[in-house]
Amino acid sequence: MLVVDGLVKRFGGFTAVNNVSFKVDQGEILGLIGPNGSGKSTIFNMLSGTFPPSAGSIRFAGTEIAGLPPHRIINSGIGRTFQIPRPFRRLSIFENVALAGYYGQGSHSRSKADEAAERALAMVGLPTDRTASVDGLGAAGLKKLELAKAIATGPKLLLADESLGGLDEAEMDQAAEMLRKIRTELGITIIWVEHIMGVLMRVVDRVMVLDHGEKISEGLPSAVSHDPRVIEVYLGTDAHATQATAAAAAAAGSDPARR
Amino acid sequence: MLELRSIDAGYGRFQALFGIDLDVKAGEAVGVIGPNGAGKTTLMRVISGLIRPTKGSISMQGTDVLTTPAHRIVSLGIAHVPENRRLFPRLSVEDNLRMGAFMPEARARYRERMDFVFDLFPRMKERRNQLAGTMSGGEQQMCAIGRALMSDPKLLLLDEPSAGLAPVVVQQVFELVKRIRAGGLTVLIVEQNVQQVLQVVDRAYLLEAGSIRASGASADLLADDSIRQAYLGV
Amino acid sequence: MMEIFDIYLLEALVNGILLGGVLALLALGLNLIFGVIDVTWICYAELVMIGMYGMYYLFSVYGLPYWVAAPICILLVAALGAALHFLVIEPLLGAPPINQLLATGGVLFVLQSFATVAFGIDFRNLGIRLPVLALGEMHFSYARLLAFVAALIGMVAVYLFMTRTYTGTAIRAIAQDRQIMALMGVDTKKIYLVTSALGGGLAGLAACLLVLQYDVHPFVGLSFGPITFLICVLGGLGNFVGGFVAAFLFAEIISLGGLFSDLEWGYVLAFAFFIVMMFIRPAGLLAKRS
Amino acid sequence: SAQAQEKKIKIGVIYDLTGPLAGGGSELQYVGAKIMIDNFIKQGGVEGYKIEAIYADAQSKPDVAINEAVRLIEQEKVNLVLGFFSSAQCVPVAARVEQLKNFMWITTCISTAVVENKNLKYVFRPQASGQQFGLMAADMIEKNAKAKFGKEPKDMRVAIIHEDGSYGVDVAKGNEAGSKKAGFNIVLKEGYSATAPDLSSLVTKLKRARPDVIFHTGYNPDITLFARQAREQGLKFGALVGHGAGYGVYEKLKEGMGSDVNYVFNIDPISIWLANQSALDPKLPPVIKMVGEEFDKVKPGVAIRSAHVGMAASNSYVFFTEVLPRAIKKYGGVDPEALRKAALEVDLPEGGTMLGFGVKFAGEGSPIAGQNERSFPVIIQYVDDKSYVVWPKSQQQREPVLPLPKTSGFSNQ
Amino acid sequence: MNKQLAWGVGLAALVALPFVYRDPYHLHILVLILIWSFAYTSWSMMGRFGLVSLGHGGFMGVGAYVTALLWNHLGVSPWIGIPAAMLCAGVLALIVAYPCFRFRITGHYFALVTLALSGIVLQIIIATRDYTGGSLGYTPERTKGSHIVALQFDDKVVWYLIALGIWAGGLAIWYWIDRSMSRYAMEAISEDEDAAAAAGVNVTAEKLRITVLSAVMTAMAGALYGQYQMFISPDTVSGIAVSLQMVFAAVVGGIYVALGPTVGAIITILLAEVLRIGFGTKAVGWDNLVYGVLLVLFIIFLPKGILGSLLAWLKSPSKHRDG
Ligand SMILES: Nc1ncnc2c1ncn2[C@@H]1O[C@H](COP(=O)(O)OP(=O)(O)OP(=O)(O)O)[C@@H](O)[C@H]1O
Ligand SMILES: Nc1ncnc2c1ncn2[C@@H]1O[C@H](COP(=O)(O)OP(=O)(O)OP(=O)(O)O)[C@@H](O)[C@H]1O
Ligand SMILES: [Mg+2]
Ligand SMILES: [Mg+2]
Repeated sequence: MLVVDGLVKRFGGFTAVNNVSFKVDQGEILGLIGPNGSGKSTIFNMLSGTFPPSAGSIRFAGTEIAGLPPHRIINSGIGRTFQIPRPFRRLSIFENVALAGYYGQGSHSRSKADEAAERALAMVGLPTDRTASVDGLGAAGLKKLELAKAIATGPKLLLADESLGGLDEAEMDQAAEMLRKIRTELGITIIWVEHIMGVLMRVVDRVMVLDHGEKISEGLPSAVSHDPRVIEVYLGTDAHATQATAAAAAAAGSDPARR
Repeated sequence: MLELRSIDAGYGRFQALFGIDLDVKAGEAVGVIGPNGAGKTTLMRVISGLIRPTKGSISMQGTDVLTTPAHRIVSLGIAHVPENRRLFPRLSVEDNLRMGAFMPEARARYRERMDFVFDLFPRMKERRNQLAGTMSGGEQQMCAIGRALMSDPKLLLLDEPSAGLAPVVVQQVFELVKRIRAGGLTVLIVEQNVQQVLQVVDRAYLLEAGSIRASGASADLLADDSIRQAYLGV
Repeated sequence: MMEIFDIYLLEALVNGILLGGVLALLALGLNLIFGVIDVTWICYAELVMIGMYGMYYLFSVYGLPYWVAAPICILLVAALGAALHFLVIEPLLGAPPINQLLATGGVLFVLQSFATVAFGIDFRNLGIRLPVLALGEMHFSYARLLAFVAALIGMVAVYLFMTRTYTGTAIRAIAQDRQIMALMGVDTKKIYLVTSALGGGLAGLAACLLVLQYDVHPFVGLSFGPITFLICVLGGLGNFVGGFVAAFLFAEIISLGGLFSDLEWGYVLAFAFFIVMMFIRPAGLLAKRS
Repeated sequence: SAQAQEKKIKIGVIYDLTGPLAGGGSELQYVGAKIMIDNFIKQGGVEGYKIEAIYADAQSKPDVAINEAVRLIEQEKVNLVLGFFSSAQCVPVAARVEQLKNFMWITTCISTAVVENKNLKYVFRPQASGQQFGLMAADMIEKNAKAKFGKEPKDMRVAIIHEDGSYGVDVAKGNEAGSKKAGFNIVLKEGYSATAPDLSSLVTKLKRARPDVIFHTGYNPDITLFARQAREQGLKFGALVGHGAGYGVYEKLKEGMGSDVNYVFNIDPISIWLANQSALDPKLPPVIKMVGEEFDKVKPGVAIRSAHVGMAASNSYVFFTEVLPRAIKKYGGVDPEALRKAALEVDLPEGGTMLGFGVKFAGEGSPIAGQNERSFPVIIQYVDDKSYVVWPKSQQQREPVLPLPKTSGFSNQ
Repeated sequence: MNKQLAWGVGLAALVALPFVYRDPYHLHILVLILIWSFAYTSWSMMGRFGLVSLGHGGFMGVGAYVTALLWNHLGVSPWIGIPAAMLCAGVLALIVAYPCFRFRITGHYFALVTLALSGIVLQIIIATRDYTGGSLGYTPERTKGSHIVALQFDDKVVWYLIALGIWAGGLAIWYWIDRSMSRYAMEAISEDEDAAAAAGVNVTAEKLRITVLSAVMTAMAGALYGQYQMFISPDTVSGIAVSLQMVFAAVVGGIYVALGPTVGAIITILLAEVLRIGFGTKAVGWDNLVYGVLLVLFIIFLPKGILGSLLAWLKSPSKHRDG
C-alpha cells in the first residue's frame, strides 16, 4: 500500500536520508531500526508531510503524496505519533483525541469525532471522561495519548515513532500488545520505529535497517538480527543481538500468522 | 559522599517523595529503579537543587547542600544529566559543552575536558557546529552527558541516560558508566532498563510511589523474585 | 544636470549609511534584550529618551563636560535597565510573552509621563554644534559619523562578547532553558542583571550620541521605537551582524526613497520592504534557509 | 432663587498640556488664556456675571479633545468652550459643538479647514487662518524680489516644506497659492512627519533644487533637526520663512539652531508686545503690560515673550470685552444663542485688538462662516536676539534683511 | 439554565438602561465602551490563541476610512459601505496573513509584521491627504436625507442600542467559536503547529479563518466608531497607538474569558477618564503616570487579566483540581 522510491532529504549540506526505497504491504508491521541519527524520524516526517522530501516519490494507496501538506496526508489515511510526545496541554485528554477525530478523518462531524475519540481512548486504555487533564499523565500515559490521537485520525497506515522510550518493562509489553491489537482489530498497517529490540523483534513481520540515511538491510527479524553489518552498527555484539535473535526466534515459532 | 536523610519533596501541594534516606559512597555506582511516576526524577532534582525539599537534609562530602545556592551545587562536584536531555536547542554542540564548563573552576580545564568528551563521543566532534536542537535523539543524549562531564564532577547524576538510544549506544553508555567509575567518579543513575543497569551498579534502590521499597546489592536485587517479576518481565 | 544628480545621489547614499549607523546603534541594545534573552522591552526607545534627558541635565544644567557626562549617563541608563528587569520583567518571566510586552508598554506610558512631569514638555537641546566634514559638494555630519563608528565598534564588541565569553554563551542560553541553568552553575539572576544592564548601557550609549542630533522631549521615543524593533527582526533576532546590515538597508530605503519620492512614502516603502522580507527570509537577512 | 442671585458664566477651556503639541505652543496658549480669564475673575466678573473656568487637557489627542468637550458641555454644563490649539481637534469638536448647539470660541487652530464650507453657526475664530499665513509669506517675498534679490518674481526659486499634520498642510497650501499668484518658480513642495528621525534626503533635495527662499512650517523637534541637517549638509539659501508654532518659540529655536537663528522670519499674529501701540485702541496698552507682567511671573527669565501667549490672551480678551457684555446686556444672558448673536455683532476696526487687527465675523451663508474677516498675521524677523515686525508695510518696524547676509551660515551670497 | 437566565436578565437590563437613565455624557461613555469592547473582543479572537496582532489599528482604520470615503465621495450608504469596508479589511488580512502562516511566521515575528502593517495603513492615510484629509482627520458628511440610510443619528439612545447589539453579537460569535471544533484546533495550533497538523488540522486555513474573522469584526468596529463620532483621524482609529491600546485593554481584562475584553474596555476607559478628570489640570501628566503604573501592576499581579484572575480565584477554593 505504500511505495517509497529514491527518497532523499538534505538539511543544508547534510544528507539525512539518502536514496531510500521500500514497500509496505497491507496489514503488515514493518520495524524500522537504525542507529541514532540514521534518519528514521526524518523519513516519518516526510511520510507525514511535516516537511517535503528533497527528492523521491512516495505513493500511498496508488496516489503520489510526496510534498503534500500534512493535513492532506493525514486525511488520506496516514497517522503518526511523535518520538517525544507532543500533547496539547490546554485541551483535556478527550479533546486532544476528539480534535484528531474531527480533523483527521476529514469528515468534520462532531458526533463521529466523539465516537472515534472514545474508541481510540478505550483501545489504548486511557480514561474516556471528557475533562481529565493531560497534566495528570506520566510518561506512559503521554505515549498512549500519542497513539490514541494517531488512531483517532482513522489511519490505514500508522507511523509509530519510539512508542516505548521511557516505559518500564510491564508497560512495554502492554504497548507491544496494543500495537498488535491495532493491527489485528483495526486492520491498520504499521511502521514502527523502536530501539528496544527485545520487544520490537517479537512484534514485527519485517525489519528495515538504516544507517547514515541509507538502507543497509531488510528482511525477516531473525535474518536481520544475524546480519553482521546490523550487529556492527546497531545491535552491538553482545546481549542485544542475542536478545533480538531470541525474540525473533520466539515470535517466529509462536506466531502462525507470519509467513 | 552523598547523604540524604528523610527527604520530603513535591510540587506545590502535591507530594512526590516521602521520607527518603539514601547514601552514595565515594567511588560507588548506585542505581535507582522504579515504575513511571515513582519520583525518581524528583529525587535527582532535589539532589542537584532544582527543587528544594520540604523536609530533611542532604549533604555532599560534609557540605550542607540545602543551604548552598542552586547554582553553587555544581561546584560541590555534582553534575546532573536531566531527563529528556534538556539541551539548549539553538546553541551549537560546542556552546552547549561550553555551558557545561561555566563554573570558574571548570573553565581553566576547558580544552582538556572538551578533548575528553570528544574522545568519548566522536560524533560530537563531527557535529560540533550543528545546533543541538536539530540533532537526533541519541546524539542529543550524548551531548547532554558530555555537557555534564565538562564540569569534571565528582558525582554524576544520570536520569534515564539510555532512553531513546540505539542498542549499541546503550551499551556504550553503560560501558561509559563503567569507565567513568574506573576513573574514580561516583555515579547515581536512574534507569528503566533495569536488567542492564543492575549489571553496572553496585547497589540499587527501588522507589515506588515516592518511598524506598527496597534496596541492596545488585546481585541480591537481581535474585529477588518479586523484583524480577515486576521489573524484568521475567 | 546629470552630474549634479549623481553627486546628490551619492550624498543621499552616504547619508543613508550614516542614518544606518544611528539606527544600528539603537538596535544593538534592543537586539541583546529582545533578540537574545527574548525579553520584550517595548519601552526601549523611552530608555534612550531618559538617557537623553540625563545628558541634557548633566551637560547643560550641571555643566559637566561631555566626555564626563556620557559615561555617567550610560551608567544611569544601565541601572535603569537593571531596575526595569527586576521590577517588571522578573515577575513575568513565566508568563506569556505578551504580558511582558504589555507590562513594558505600561512602563512606556510611565516613562513618557514621568518625563512630562519631571522635565516638562519643553524641547531640550544640548546646543553642541560639531564641525562638518565637507568633501566637495557633499557634507557629512560628525555627530552621525560618531554614531556610526560607535555602532560599528559596539557591534563588534558585543558580537565578540556573546560568542567568545562564558557569560556571553550563558546569555544566549538563558532564553532557551532557564530552569536548568542552575545545573550549569549559572546564577540566572546575575546573568539577567548583566544582560539588562548591558542592554540599558547600550541604550545609554545611543542616548549620548543621539542627543547630539535630536531635541529631547518626552515623546522622542516615538520616532525610533517601532523602527528599531523592525530592524532587530529583519536582521534576525539575536543576530548582531544581521541587525547591523538591516539597519543600513532600512536607512538606505528611507534615504533613497525620500530622494526619489516623497519622504512620507519612504516610510511606507520601508515598512512594506520589511513585510516582504519577512516572507522571503523569515529568520532574518543573514539566516541560512532550511 | 439662589440661582437668580448667583449669576455665573461657566467656561470650559481646553488646550494640550501634555503630549507633543504641548511643547509645540499649546501650553503657552493655555498660559495666555488663563492670564486673561484670571484677570476678569479678579475684576469680579463681567456685567454682574461671575466667571468660572474649568480647564481640561486634551493630551495632544483628538479623541481626548472630543471627549473633554462633550464632558464639559454635557456634564459640567459650561456655557461655552474656549481654546484649542490643534486643528485636528478643532474640526471634530466644532462639529460636536454645532450638534449640541453650544458655543465655541477658538483662540488658535489656524487651519482653514476648520471653518471652510462647514456653515458653522456657533463656532467663532478671531484668529487668522493658516492660508493667510502662507499667502502673507509669498506676498513679502514677491514685493521684495526685485529690490532685494534683484530678480523678477518669476525667476524666484521657492521651496515649500512642511510637517504633514493639519497645520503644516494648511499653511503650505497658502504658500503654494501665494507663490502661484506671484508667479514664483516652485522648485519643491514636500511634507514630512514631525516625528521623522531623519530629514537628510529632504535637505539633499533642497540642495539640488537650489531655492532662493524656503517656506517652512513645523514644530520644534523637526525644525531643529531640519536646521541642523541643513547646516551639516551645507544647504544654502537666501531666506528662511517660518510660520508660527515652532518658529514662534524663539527660546527653543535659538537653543536648537544657535546663531543660525539670526535673520530667520516668522509669521504669526503679531506678538502683542511688538504691536505698534500708538495704532491700538488706547485702552489696550495697559492690558498688554498686565499680560506681560503676569507671564513673567509664570515663566521668569524669557528673552522674547512668545507670540503664542499674547495670541490666546488677546483672543480671550475680545470675548470678555466684546461678546460677553453684549450678550448679557442686549440678549439677556449667556446662553449659546445670546453669545452667538453677540459675537456676530462684534465690529472692531483695525487696531481694535492687541494683535493689531480688527474683528468682524463672517456670518451665516459665507463659505467661511465664523471666521474673523479682519484678522491678519504679520511677519517678524529675528535679528540679534530681538524680533522686529517687517511685514506688512503698515505694521513695519524695520526693513526686512533680505537675502541672508554673508555672516549667516546658510547664506548663499 | 441559571446562567442563561442571568444573561437574559442582564441583557434586558442593559437594553432598558437608556430609557431610565439619560445622562448624555454617561451614555456617551457607555457607547464608547461598547464599541471598544466589541473591537477588543474582536482582537482577542486571535489573541487568545497566541496570534498577537499589533496590526488591528490597520483594520480598524480600513473599516472607518473606507466607509467614510465611500459615503463622502460616492454617496454610498454605510449600510453598503460597512460591508465593503469589512471586505477590504478581510482581503488585507488575507494578503498579509496568508504568507505569514504559510511561511510559519509566528510569535514575535508575526506581531512585528502586523505592527508594520498598521504603520503602513497609518502612513498611507496621512500621505493620501487629498482624499482622506490626512492628519487633520476626516468627517463623514452630514446627511441631507434619511438618517437611517446615512446611519447618522443625533440621539445617543439609538447609538447606545446599536452599539449594544453589535457588542452582544460580538460575544455571540465569541461563544460560537468557543464551542466549536475550531477552538480545539486553534488551541492545538497555538501550542504546537506540527502536532496539530499531524492530527489532520489544516493549520494555515484555520489560522486564516480566525484572522480574517477578527479583522473583519475590527473593521466593523472602526466603521461604527467613525459613524458615531462623526469624525475619524489617523491617530484615533489607526496606527500603532490604537493597536497597542487594543492589546492592552484586552489583556488587562482577560483574553481567555468572553467578557474579559469588555471588562478591559470598561476599566481602561473609565480609569483614563477618572484619572484625567481627577487630576485635572492641577497635576498635569500625573494621570498617565498613574495609569501606566496601574497597568504594569495589573499585568504583574493579575497575569490572566482582571476578569480571568477573578474567575480563577472564585473557582479555586471551591473546586479542587487533581489530587
Ligand atoms: N532540521 C534539521 N536540520 C539539520 N539536521 C537535521 C534536522 N533534522 C534532523 N537532522 C539530522 O538528520 C539526521 C537524522 O535525524 P533523525 O531524527 O531522522 O534520526 P533518527 O534516526 O530518528 O534518530 P533517533 O533514533 O536518535 O531518533 C540526524 O543526524 C540529525 O542531526
Ligand atoms: N513539574 C511537576 N509538577 C507537578 N507534578 C509533577 C511535576 N513533575 C513530576 N510531577 C509528578 O511527580 C510524581 C513523580 O514524578 P517523577 O518525574 O519524579 O517520576 P519518575 O519516577 O521520574 O517517572 P518516569 O519514570 O516517568 O520518569 C509524578 O506523579 C508526576 O506526575
Ligand atoms: Mg528519531
Ligand atoms: Mg523520570
